[in-house]
Amino acid sequence: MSFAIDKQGDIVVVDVEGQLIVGNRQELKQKVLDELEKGGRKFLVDFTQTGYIDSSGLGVLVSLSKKIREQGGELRLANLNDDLKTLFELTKLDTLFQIADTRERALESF
Amino acid sequence: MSFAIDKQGDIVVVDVEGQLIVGNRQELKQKVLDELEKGGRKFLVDFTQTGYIDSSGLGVLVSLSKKIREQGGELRLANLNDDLKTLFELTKLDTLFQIADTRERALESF
Amino acid sequence: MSIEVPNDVRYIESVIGLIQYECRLLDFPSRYCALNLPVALSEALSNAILRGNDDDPEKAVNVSLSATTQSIVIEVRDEGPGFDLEASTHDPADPANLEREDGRGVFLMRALMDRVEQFDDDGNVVRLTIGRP
Amino acid sequence: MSIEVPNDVRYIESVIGLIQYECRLLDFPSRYCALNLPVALSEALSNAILRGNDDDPEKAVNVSLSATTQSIVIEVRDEGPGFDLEASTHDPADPANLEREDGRGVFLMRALMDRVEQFDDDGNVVRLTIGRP
Ligand SMILES: Nc1ncnc2c1ncn2[C@@H]1O[C@H](COP(=O)(O)OP(=O)(O)O)[C@@H](O)[C@H]1O
Ligand SMILES: Nc1ncnc2c1ncn2[C@@H]1O[C@H](COP(=O)(O)OP(=O)(O)O)[C@@H](O)[C@H]1O
Repeated sequence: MSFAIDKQGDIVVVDVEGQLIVGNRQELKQKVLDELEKGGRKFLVDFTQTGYIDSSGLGVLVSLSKKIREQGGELRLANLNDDLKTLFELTKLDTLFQIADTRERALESF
Repeated sequence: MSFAIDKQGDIVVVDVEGQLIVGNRQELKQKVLDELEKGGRKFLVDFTQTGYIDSSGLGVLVSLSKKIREQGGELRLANLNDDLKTLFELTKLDTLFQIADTRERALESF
Repeated sequence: MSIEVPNDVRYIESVIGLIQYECRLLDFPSRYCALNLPVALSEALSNAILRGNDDDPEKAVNVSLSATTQSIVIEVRDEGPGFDLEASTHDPADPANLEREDGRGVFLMRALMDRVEQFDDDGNVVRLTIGRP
Repeated sequence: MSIEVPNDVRYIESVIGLIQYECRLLDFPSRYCALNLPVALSEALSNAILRGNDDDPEKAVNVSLSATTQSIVIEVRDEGPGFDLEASTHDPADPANLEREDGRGVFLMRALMDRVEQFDDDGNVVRLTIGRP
């Protein structure tokens, strides 16, 4: 499992490859905070290659989103499969995040 | 793990995806014997996407090779990584099989 | 099937891998094997490691799985004193909770399983049950 | 770490997955985690399931792993009577063996591990040891 960071213009795109869980969420947090530090303000997390996410994975997305908003930026999500969508719906986090069906649509939305 | 069968002209190419071990060797055996039954005589097993092979995996290659030779055909191997090469060397099976470094070279060798 | 692992969250993923494998062998719906069981088990395991066993590297966590044709039952045991399941369940729909980083674990476990039980048995045991639909 | 699985060869791959994970956590050489341990363990497990436990679905196999900074020790226990390790080791270089389908398991186990021991302890136990190079 790993997190690949890629820049599309001024948008920082993070691919979550594998699981986003208690054992690796700090790595995602650090990578995104580093980009925020470097001036990134538009963040897209792409879940195309993601397996499952647990509550600490969700928690890290919530806390990153808050930190990014505090700097005037935004964190958006894309490509949640049906299982992952269910997780966001159960926890009402679908109301907190802007979630796009495809990477293209997410990139255009900023 | 799975076995993908592909025809290159009159050569039957089998990709071993994942492990070749006691739990799945029968599946490989059956797939190859089906092709032999249908008239295939030139067989190439490609290990590019293979993890590890255990002694029953090696055993199935030996027995398939024998059955194919009995029908006047041949079974060749390609793309063993260093770890897998070690296995063939330890068991002297590198002397029994014709092993090519690349799929192209193996295909040309028939 | 039973597994005992050191008290380290880095083992969670591979324990879940084993349980997912079993779930597929038993031919349970793919959503159960890809979502319900892995997420619920990740919650139970991380709580066992970080809460019950207080992140103490000297402790261990035990997972056992038993299955019938009708259901899968998983027990996660830590060396802690146990806890109050009801009092530990927080409603994420409560606006006060929406932007919290933590506190969704027990809720998710209960939402994704048919039954979640907590009991003490020389330590804390959480039992997760999911039935074939 | 210890794992108990049903007596079914389909579990071998995921048990090995867990051990490979541990091998990488312990920062052993990648060849040990990709070749030596998985192959040796697959041999020990398939023999335990098919030979020691005679493919009996009512039986179980136990795997335990203990590690120091210097070595990994894995014990595989079945419910069988044990066997003679020396007498069961066949030399694949012997021309009479080259084209045999079976009989390479114990040889490979011993070639890939630093030490292989067999002992009886309420059943058969095979102990595999590999040291950090
Ligand atoms: N195995 C356990 N041992 C002790 N306490 C537990 C255990 N599992 C859960 N708890 C308690 O339940 C609370 C809620 O857990 P959870 O919903 O997973 O949220 P979080 O762990 O993020 O606080 C924990 O904070 C803890 O007090
Ligand atoms: N766990 C075990 N219990 C009983 N006998 C065993 C066990 N492991 C190995 N053996 C014996 O050792 C022999 C050689 O094993 P191996 O080299 O793996 O070859 P194979 O299993 O293909 O015959 C087996 O045929 C069996 O008689």
